[in-house]
Amino acid sequence: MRYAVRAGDRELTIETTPEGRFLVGDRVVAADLAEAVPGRVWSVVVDGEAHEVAFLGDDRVWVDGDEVRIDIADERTVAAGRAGGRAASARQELRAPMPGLLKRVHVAEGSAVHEGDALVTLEAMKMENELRAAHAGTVARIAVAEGTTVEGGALLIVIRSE
Amino acid sequence: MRYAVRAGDRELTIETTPEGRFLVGDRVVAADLAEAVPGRVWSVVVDGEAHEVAFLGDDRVWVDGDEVRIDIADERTVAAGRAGGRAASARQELRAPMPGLLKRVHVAEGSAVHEGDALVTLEAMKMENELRAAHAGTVARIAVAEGTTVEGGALLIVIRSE
Amino acid sequence: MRFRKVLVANRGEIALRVIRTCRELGIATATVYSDIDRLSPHVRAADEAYPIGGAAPRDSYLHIERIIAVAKRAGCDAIHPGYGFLSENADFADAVAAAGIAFVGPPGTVQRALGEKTSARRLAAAAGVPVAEGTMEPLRDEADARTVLERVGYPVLLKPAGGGGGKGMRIVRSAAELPAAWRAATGEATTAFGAPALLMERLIEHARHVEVQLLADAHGTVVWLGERDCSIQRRHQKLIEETPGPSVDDALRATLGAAAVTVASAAGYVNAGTVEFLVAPDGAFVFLEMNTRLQVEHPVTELVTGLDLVALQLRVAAGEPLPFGQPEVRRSGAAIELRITAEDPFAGFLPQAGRVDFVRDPSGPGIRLDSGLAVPLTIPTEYDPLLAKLIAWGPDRPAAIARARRAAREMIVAGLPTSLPFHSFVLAEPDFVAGRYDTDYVARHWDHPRTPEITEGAALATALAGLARLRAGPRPFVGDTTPWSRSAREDMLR
Amino acid sequence: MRFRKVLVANRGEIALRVIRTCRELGIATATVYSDIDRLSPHVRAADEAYPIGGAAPRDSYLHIERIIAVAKRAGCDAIHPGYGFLSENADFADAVAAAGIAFVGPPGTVQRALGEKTSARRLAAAAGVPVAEGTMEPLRDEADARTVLERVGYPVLLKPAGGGGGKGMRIVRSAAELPAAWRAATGEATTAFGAPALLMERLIEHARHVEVQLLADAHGTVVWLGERDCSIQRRHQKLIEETPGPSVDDALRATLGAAAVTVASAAGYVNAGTVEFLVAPDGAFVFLEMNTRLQVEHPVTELVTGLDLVALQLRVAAGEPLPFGQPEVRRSGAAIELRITAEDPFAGFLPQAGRVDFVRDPSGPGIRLDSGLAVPLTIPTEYDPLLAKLIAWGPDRPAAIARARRAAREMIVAGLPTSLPFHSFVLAEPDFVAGRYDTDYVARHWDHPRTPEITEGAALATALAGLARLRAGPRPFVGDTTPWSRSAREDMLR
Repeated sequence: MRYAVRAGDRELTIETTPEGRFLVGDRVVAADLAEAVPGRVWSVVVDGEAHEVAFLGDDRVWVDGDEVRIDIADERTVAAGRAGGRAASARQELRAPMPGLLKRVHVAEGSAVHEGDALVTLEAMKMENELRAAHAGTVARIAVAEGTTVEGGALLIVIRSE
Repeated sequence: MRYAVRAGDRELTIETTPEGRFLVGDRVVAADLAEAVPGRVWSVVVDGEAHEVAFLGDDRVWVDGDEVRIDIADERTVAAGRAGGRAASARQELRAPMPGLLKRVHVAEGSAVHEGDALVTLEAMKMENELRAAHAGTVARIAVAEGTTVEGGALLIVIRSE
Repeated sequence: MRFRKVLVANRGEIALRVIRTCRELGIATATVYSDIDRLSPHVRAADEAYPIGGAAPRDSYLHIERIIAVAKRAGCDAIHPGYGFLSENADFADAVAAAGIAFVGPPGTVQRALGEKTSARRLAAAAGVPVAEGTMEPLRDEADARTVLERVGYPVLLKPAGGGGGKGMRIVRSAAELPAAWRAATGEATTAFGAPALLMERLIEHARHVEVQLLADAHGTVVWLGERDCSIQRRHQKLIEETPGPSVDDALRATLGAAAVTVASAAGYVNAGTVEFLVAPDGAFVFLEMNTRLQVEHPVTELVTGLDLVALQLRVAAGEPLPFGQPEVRRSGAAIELRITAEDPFAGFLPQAGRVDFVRDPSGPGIRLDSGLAVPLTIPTEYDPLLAKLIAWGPDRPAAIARARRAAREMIVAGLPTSLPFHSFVLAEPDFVAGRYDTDYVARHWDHPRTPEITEGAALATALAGLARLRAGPRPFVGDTTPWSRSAREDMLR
Repeated sequence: MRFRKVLVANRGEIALRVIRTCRELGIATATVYSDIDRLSPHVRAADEAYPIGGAAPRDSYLHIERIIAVAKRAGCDAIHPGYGFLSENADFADAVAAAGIAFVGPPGTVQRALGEKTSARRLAAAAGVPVAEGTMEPLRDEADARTVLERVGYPVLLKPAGGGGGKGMRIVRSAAELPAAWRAATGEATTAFGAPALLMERLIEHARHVEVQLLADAHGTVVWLGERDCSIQRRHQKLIEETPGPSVDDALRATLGAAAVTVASAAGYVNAGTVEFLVAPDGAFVFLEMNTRLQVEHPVTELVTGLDLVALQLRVAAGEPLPFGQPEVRRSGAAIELRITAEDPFAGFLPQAGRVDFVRDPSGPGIRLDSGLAVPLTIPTEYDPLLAKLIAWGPDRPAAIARARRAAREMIVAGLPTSLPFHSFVLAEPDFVAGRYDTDYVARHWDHPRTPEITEGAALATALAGLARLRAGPRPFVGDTTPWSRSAREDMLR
């Protein structure tokens, strides 16, 4: 099976062989992988270089003291990505990261937003938190009204990128 | 169900009621039990008194910083204990606590031993360790010869107490 | 007099901190917990623990009557409030005293004089300590604010008058910004302190936040224990604190120390307290506020002085004199504290809730960890996002920073985002390492992408571990099914 | 000169200790591991790790050629041996030097002169430092031993001449005991040091084991950093160490310090080293041996002096002068170290093997933990049973003891018996607390049943938790199946 892996700011194409070896790009890598904490921490030694990798969350990884994102796609997903992958990412959903009170909505449906624009103010943990747009786009939908108390994970705003 | 529990140097008779309450001796105890680390650590609050209990091993328990043994028997076992329980404890098995070399056997089959008498010397972890009798009795069997390398858990000597 | 049992009216790392000192002194401890805190570490650590109500602070940790009722029921002779919650609530201090229980902190009268921030400004100014230009009484309304603004000039800081700690502050750089800032600051002041009152101060740009730790006993002795630079802040709240302050020379240190003692003496202060100053780039300083409680960052002072501030608080609260005077205070080396918070530094330090399901504590030479973490532990949204404090000591500042950085990179907290990546960044960032920073540091330096540069080898290791994890499939973590538990269960549960 | 990469030729907590300092100094680290140590923490902590052979020490951590080959392959410019293993092997020091690599320790010639214990006795005696009555050459045979015995008188100590650290020692109190003691000591000397040679010393009864920490550079500077009392021992091996020694006054401290410097100077000593003495109840002392390496208990000295001994070792090994002289050495407060070992204190400190499946680290004010533990971790029988060192600092001895006790009672290690219950006992035992102890302490005081007295409440809580555990039945520990891992697996692994 072939995988496209993004780890931090690097992209790797890795093919696993039935003998348990790895083809990274066109280089065969003899890696010694040991699971130190089941499902959580791996020790990886490649040519004497020792690394420790801990999984922190959905796509967050700790490696040798640095925290990076990881994204793994297999060859089918990679192939499909040209068509479907893009379309999916064109729709951006802003969800409440925690329960709180939606104090203010700074945008209207149909308005254009730039990356980093404040979308709403959520009061939670005794603080007002401004939630911002991750990408530019157009506000397609405002799902919750100002003054509403929302649960963590509740959909707040939908933005369409193209 | 009724249980006889030995915790450290204390013995308690505890009856659990279908409503989840505890009858300790003839006193009803309203205990708040919370499992802090699944299968491992419990927080127990009784009338405001807060205790932390961690299970360390087969019968070893950590409670508020002290290490004690725990032994739980249900009413059937308790009842059977008058007959069978005694008989079982009359046979004492000395097993190797770790792999090592049985350097010397200090007793012979049929010899009488007192509590604390050295039975064998096991060389392990670069040290000579004397294993001693936990109770007085008679050596019924020597299972391993001097100079033998033994696995951890291997039966070394059987002592009969009555 | 010595306390027999202390009620620790707090939660999290500070409750554990206080319980630890009590245990070392042979003093029994009781604590309180809200409905969602039954499994919190402080409940397990204390000798006694009592439920006091719902998750919302006003129903539990801010509920004065219930807390005092617990203290009476448990037979406590003192209450330690920690920081936050009721620690600076004068009514609470009064109620504790009225119940015949010792309050570990200054009396209500002192708290009242210093807790209302314009009153504190008046007190400092009257004692001859410089204060920033601005209002010496709470603002009446937005129109009043506009009048003051015209006199003071831009930029100004709009601050809650009812309480400190950096909550609810807003910078106003033009007349147009005033309405929104007024609205936001009023709202947050009400939420945080139950009082909408605001004051206005001329903003000192590129200032450093430098504070002086004090101890005062009931017999008139006031000593200062050195300063802390707490300029590394987000939302006017501290993330990293260190002592000595890298920009503070001996002369400034002595001046600030004397000014702090002047304020405390003028207020009739008793117990541990902190006088906060802003220091301008030219070394000029103004009084900011006095915190009438133990600070989050007190451990850096403990590491360089060798003192236990909680033990000294208890001693003072019991009416004893301080066991030393100013000449006996010794400071040695440098210390730095990292506040490990449940916040996402990659998303504007947005507070995070979630379940911590794996932790690796850092340790080793020069490292102290004051942690409120346990595994597993659900981090709620209701309370402060502080999870743990990593504190490093070294013979000098570079050594303390090197140790803090080494330890921060050892620490692993899984289950929700934390401030750790921010700390690793700062401790290697040249301006911070050179001691060149002020309260704008985070805004100026932290614009950090989620993809820090890692080596090719680290990326490969990450990718391979990711694939291995995917292949391994789900399986239980470190097992709880010892042979004993299995056979015992089979025997007994049929 | 400064090292770029150091090979840490050890395992466990000491390998982590050395790696931590290297990291703080910006020095890269490589390490080695035996077949059973692939998952040991030091392999994960180092920048590079290389397998060097089988589980048995002679196939891996004692294999000189393989270790030097790794150092060369990895491009290391220095080797730190830690303690134990090859740290006092003169041939190793010579081989490292011959390979053009810096050895972090004294040269082979010095190690040889001090490593053979009768040679060390001759050296000390010639320098005018008192030694115990006994043999100044290795004993030829049991008959020779009998002759010496008649001259010296009972009781005597039979000790390996080939190495120290308390291994393989036997007390002989009568002629009848000699044959068995001779046989046991010869055997253990062969096992531990590869040499059966023994020496005999008059036993000093009720003595304290007091040692002096030294640092010597290659430029002739020798400084002493204070003493440690290490009298709490089982099998002549240390369990608890503290500084200052409770029975050591300023005069004795200065005398021992000067004697230690005399021995080191006479030997041409370089790097960190420890001179061990026995101190009789009347204050008379004799030289015991000199340990030509870092000691397990070096952290107590670090805590009271503020120095990093590993950093100073590296500096000295790089040929640099010590950055301070004797007058600059400052000591402050008291420190105590608990060796948390995989031994069952309820069964004669029998070493334990097994799998550690749950740990709670102690921390907080005054606590340093140097741990080699991880969860899960299999503790093998092949190596030293030391798991972790809990070290406490306080402004004075009672404060250090109170903190150590508080922290020891916080710590939880599950999966195999450890020495923790012993430590909790000692730290509350009146003779120890009063500082009244000597090397017979464990034999005299520790006869502890497996059923310490606990309160009725604690017993009830234990019983209820036991029943709850029984009822809950088996279930997975803190889960690793995050929504991501589950869905990703479903997506990808079909």
